[in-house]
Amino acid sequence: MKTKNQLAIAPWIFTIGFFVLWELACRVFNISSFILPAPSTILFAVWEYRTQLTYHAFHTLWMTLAGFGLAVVFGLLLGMVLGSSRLINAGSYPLLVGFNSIPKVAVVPILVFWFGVGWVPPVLTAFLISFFPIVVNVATGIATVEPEMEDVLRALGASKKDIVFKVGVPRAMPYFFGSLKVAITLAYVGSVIGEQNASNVGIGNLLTRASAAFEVPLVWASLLVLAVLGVIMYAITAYAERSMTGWAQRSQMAA
Amino acid sequence: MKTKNQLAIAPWIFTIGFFVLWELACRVFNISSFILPAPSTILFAVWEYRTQLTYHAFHTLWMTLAGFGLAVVFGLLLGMVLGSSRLINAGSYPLLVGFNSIPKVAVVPILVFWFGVGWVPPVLTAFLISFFPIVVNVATGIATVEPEMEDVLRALGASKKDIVFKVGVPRAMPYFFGSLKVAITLAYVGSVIGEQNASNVGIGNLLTRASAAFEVPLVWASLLVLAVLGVIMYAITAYAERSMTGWAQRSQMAA
Amino acid sequence: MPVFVDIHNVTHVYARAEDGVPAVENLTIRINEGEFAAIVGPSGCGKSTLMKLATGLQFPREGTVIVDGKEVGAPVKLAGMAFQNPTMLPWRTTLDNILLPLEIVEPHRSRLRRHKAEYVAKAESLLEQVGLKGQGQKFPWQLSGGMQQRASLCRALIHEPKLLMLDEPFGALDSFTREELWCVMRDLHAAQKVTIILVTHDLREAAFLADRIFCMSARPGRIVAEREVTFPRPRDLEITYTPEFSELVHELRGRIAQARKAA
Amino acid sequence: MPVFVDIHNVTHVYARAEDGVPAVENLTIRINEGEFAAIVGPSGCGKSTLMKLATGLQFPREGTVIVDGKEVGAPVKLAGMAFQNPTMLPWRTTLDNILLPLEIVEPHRSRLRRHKAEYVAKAESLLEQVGLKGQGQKFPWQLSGGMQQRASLCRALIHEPKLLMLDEPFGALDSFTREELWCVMRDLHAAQKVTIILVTHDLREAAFLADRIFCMSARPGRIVAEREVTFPRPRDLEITYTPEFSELVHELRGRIAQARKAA
Amino acid sequence: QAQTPVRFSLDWRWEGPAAPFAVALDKGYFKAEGLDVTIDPAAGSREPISRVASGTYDVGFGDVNSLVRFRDENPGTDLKAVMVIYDRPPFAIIGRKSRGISKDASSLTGKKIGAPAADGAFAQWPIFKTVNKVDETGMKFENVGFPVREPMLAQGEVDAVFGFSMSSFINLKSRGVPADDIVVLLMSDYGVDLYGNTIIVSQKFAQEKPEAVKGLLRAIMKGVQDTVKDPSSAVDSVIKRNDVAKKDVELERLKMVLEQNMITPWVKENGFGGIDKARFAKALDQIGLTFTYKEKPSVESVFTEEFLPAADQRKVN
Ligand SMILES: Nc1ncnc2c1ncn2[C@@H]1O[C@H](COP(=O)(O)OP(=O)(O)OP(=O)(O)O)[C@@H](O)[C@H]1O
Ligand SMILES: Nc1ncnc2c1ncn2[C@@H]1O[C@H](COP(=O)(O)OP(=O)(O)OP(=O)(O)O)[C@@H](O)[C@H]1O
Ligand SMILES: [Mg+2]
Ligand SMILES: [Mg+2]
Repeated sequence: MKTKNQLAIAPWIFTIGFFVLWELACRVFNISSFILPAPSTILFAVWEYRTQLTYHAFHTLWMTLAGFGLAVVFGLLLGMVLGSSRLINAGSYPLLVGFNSIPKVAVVPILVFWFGVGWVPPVLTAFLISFFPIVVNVATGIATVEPEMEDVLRALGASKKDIVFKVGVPRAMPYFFGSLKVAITLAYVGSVIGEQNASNVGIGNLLTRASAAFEVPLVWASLLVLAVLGVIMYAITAYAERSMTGWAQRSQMAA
Repeated sequence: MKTKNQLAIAPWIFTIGFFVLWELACRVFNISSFILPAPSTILFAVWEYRTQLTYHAFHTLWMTLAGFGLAVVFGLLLGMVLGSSRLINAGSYPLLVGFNSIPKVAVVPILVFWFGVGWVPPVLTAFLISFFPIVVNVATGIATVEPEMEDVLRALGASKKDIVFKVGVPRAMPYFFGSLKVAITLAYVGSVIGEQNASNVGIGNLLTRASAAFEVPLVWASLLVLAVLGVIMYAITAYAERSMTGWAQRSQMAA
Repeated sequence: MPVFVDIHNVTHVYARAEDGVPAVENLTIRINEGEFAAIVGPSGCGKSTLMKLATGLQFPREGTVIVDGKEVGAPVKLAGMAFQNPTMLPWRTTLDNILLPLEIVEPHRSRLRRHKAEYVAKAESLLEQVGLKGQGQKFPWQLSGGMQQRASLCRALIHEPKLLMLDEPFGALDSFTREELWCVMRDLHAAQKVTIILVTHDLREAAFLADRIFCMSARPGRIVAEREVTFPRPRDLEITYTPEFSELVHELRGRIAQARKAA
Repeated sequence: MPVFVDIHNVTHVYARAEDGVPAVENLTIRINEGEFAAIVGPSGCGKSTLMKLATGLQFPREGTVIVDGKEVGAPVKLAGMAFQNPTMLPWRTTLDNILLPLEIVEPHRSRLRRHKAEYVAKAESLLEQVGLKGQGQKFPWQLSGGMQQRASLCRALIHEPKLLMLDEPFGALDSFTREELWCVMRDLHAAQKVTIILVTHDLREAAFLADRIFCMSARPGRIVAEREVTFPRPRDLEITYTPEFSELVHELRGRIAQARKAA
Repeated sequence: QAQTPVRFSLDWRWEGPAAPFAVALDKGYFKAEGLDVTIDPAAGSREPISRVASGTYDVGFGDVNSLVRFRDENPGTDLKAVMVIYDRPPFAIIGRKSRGISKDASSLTGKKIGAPAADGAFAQWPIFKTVNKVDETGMKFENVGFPVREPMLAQGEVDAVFGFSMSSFINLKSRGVPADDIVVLLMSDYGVDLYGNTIIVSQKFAQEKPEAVKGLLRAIMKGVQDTVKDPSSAVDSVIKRNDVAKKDVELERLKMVLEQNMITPWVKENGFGGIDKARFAKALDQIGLTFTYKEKPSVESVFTEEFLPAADQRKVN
């Protein structure tokens, strides 16, 4: 019980400790707020710009969720295809990896050519950057179905499709949810990159404008808001994971 | 045997097919080379600029490898710490996730501030962007040691350190190598981002200059080189994974 | 009685066998319709391979496999299987796990939705027979290993297969539960006249349940001895404590010991 | 003979037990130094829990656990353990797996590097005893389940523990290998006078090997019966086919059946 | 009456110099011409060119020198400049007195200069160097990202930077560099005879909707005139669109642009928006110093006056 409480407060202790150390470092070494503003300065900026930050943060949130939603749907589908055919899997891996090695920052201008400034480029960037881990994990989950389970079903006359849908997909769910935790932070990074150069609103856009205007505390305040939002989205996904695939965690505990 | 051959040539078929389709699409719809150049145009540009591309690609490669090397060392160490203490794990996760949600593009300027233009910012960006998956996977591998194995060792009087080094670390190796495949592409993206904003050489720098000079085919040629290099590095890591942790793959086949 | 499973002079090499040594070689075995056959043999001798051949999950390199009068060229679509490892799907309740074959095998597949209640009742009566009454709503990981194994037995039985393949299904059970399940299998076999092939390491189990016991040699597996079991049916557990029973087990032991030495 | 393991009136609830029902309750058991004790009981009754308590891997909520004269407050540092699941480390050869305890237990830990050859010889002689001569250089995943289990037995023995904990170590073996290992354990116990606690589901195994057999009730576990086994040592496998042996097994069965009904 | 939709790409974010467009929007000048204009920001004065070329945008506000280069690289895409906004480009080298930079171009020799790879001013260095006979050997050009250009100069990591006069000067001041330590070498004061940002349209748009282009330029003209008259309230229209901008800073920026780039003596004399053909031809020659033409263009193929409002409507004083 004691341990449980400790585990619950540890994140707070560590986080607060981190910021306190940072603040101290800034004060002791008298670091210029242009180089590294103290947390107090940043928090002050957060308060000062709270309306703008909230407005833009919500926009970024929507962009992220839309891109993430696309990535989930598309990632699941592609993962299912790749997981059930070793041939397609082997064939498309280099393309996927190659595409994934291209920095998405370089892709944003191309998206603007095609779709103009607006909500499309951030959403698409979020999608493009985050679908890869989902595909990989879903495909792995489906491809690693226990051969014995497959035997049981095949001896009953089950088709490949039956096996994928009855066993492969549910079995891949823990992998899928695991990948969502990675994908959501990536989607988030993607929509911010998209907004930086191809949107009139959003934290990414705010960030660029703030740094163009040399509002260093505002830059850091935006980064802080990004980090906090990222943690929240991660926590939500982790919670979804726990509640949707409890069987995966508990089956280990029972063993 | 037949399947094995098919699996070996599938990547080539798919990749070539992809480029052929792209070429056809460009010709049939007569797409302006400035919106989407045909692969033939890109390949021609690759040939034309081969000396520059090679020179800059090697630079990027070194930056990536240096950052990746740092990420491996640091990721392993931090992963070991997080994997062996639930308290530290719980405490530092939000910080790690928060940091990971910040687009690294926004961090590059800060690095330039601190370290000036040169090789440091690209290396550090590669490091910062790629250590997270390594930490997470190593920590997971260590934290999920079979309780029975732990019991056997504890009943012999093994210390926590003994257990981590004798069982945890070797056991985490497959997870570790799995994460390297993700980390290497990320490191690569990181060093390119770093070069775009803080280096006088490298593919990232070439990319910026080419797009500033409207040399669209050169931009795409750089992207192509990036993708190819990414695939090669991925393949090397995957090969290392297979040869270093063969036991993890084969133990399943034997079951 | 007609022959139901006819494996004739079969040699099988796994595609992934690195050494190319066959798993079974010149294997010939005939099992009659409605018969309860037991197969015993050392670990790795090819017992599971035999099962895979008989159900069409593997195709022999040489020889023929005929099941129910037809040569096997694809998975047979009528077999129920249960392994030592219960392979239940952790995201389905035990009941839903048991109903899984019905979602695949015709005619149940198309009837399942409309006649759900009927099938559920059937599954529950099976659960009761194996001593798991009322546990259907639990998830498999909430059951002990032995309970899971019993549930996997129900899954193998739900669609009333004509051929039942049991690969050491009672391995992880304590001797009581195991003996109870022997009786379940005995009654089931008496009631349905299904053909059963049981792989086991336990000679007493084989002696109590089977009509015929086949002994396999070490790899590459071949049938090296065959013993009719003549105890009258229905058999009571008490017979396992009779001297005749001990003698039969002792004799089987002797035969296998011989086969081992020969190899 | 002095008492070696003394578990007195122990109640244990797992920290993660959701229902808070104790795994064992008012458990009292005394095992003498050098004794071979067998524990039988239904699945989930707390046999493994008893082992964890005796080795200091779990601490009781109530009651006392005394091993070798000292109250247990930390893992005991002298026990060898083997489980049904062999838990070999797949990245080490079988030999290196067997040498693992020596890398941990003093005085071997500090001697290992210099006296490597001596220890390797010892491990190889153990491998030979369990019928795995020359398999030491293979990786565990290149061995069958039964072979792995035998190797894990070697691992439990290599540092000559004073207390040996065996949790269904012969579960996955065919009856031959199993009986061979019975003989290995018998000889080992005779030679080293180590105290052994064996958890098993197989009454014949318990009857053949043990000096005393303890029967546990269903959860929460308690000792409900205790039976001295008086067959003279050294025992030969043939005794398992004698009427007295069948009778003992039959009697044990009866006792457990009673205990089950009572629960 | 149906409004013609027009997508317009700025060169940069909503800052002071974009005031004429914001004013035209706010005062309904576009609407009055039957145009439904959406204005999007961009990340640099080259971006509008590729945006218009890709067809996603109808009109752009971008650098005419880059346009020349773009047309040469992509012979198929016919974009045209239709109205000059910056009669003199803001390209500049900004240095610090304390680091040995003075108004004398030769003070640059041997210095370390921050030069973002994608910077428009840096792109004109070959012209500057040639015209002023600066010896390049021993000079170091560091690729610093835009966000750190002025901070690096403020910190003394570099001696000077390439940049746009109005941005860099103000950014430096806001980093605490005393105004009298800042030296701005406006390239157009040093023989670099280029034009700056112009309104750019695609051939397709110009041919299909010539009236719309004319209307657009009329509306922009009015926006310019209003801005010149009352810069302060014009900046308010910008601030409305940029919730982190500060009025005093943006006003200063706008005033600098008006004075140095837009309302030059030549404009005061000849009216706003047009070109001096001889000077433009000279500019084309100078651009030839920065890269090799595949085919050198004529003045007419780059700039057309046909959509400009009548000269009397283009007076700005
Ligand atoms: N998928 C496979 N690929 C290659 N070889 C295999 C495969 N499956 C089994 N074998 C080999 O074939 C032989 C027979 O295996 P099989 O599983 O039929 O043995 P078994 O009699 O069922 O053993 P056990 O009693 O341990 O289950 C073994 O030596 C095994 O190593
Ligand atoms: N780590 C744990 N957390 C919570 N409950 C546990 C834990 N381990 C065991 N239990 C519970 O304690 C009881 C006794 O478990 P134990 O493992 O000792 O049984 P067992 O007699 O060894 O059973 P089996 O024969 O199946 O191995 C069981 O009901 C089990 O559910
Ligand atoms: Mg088998
Ligand atoms: Mg147990």
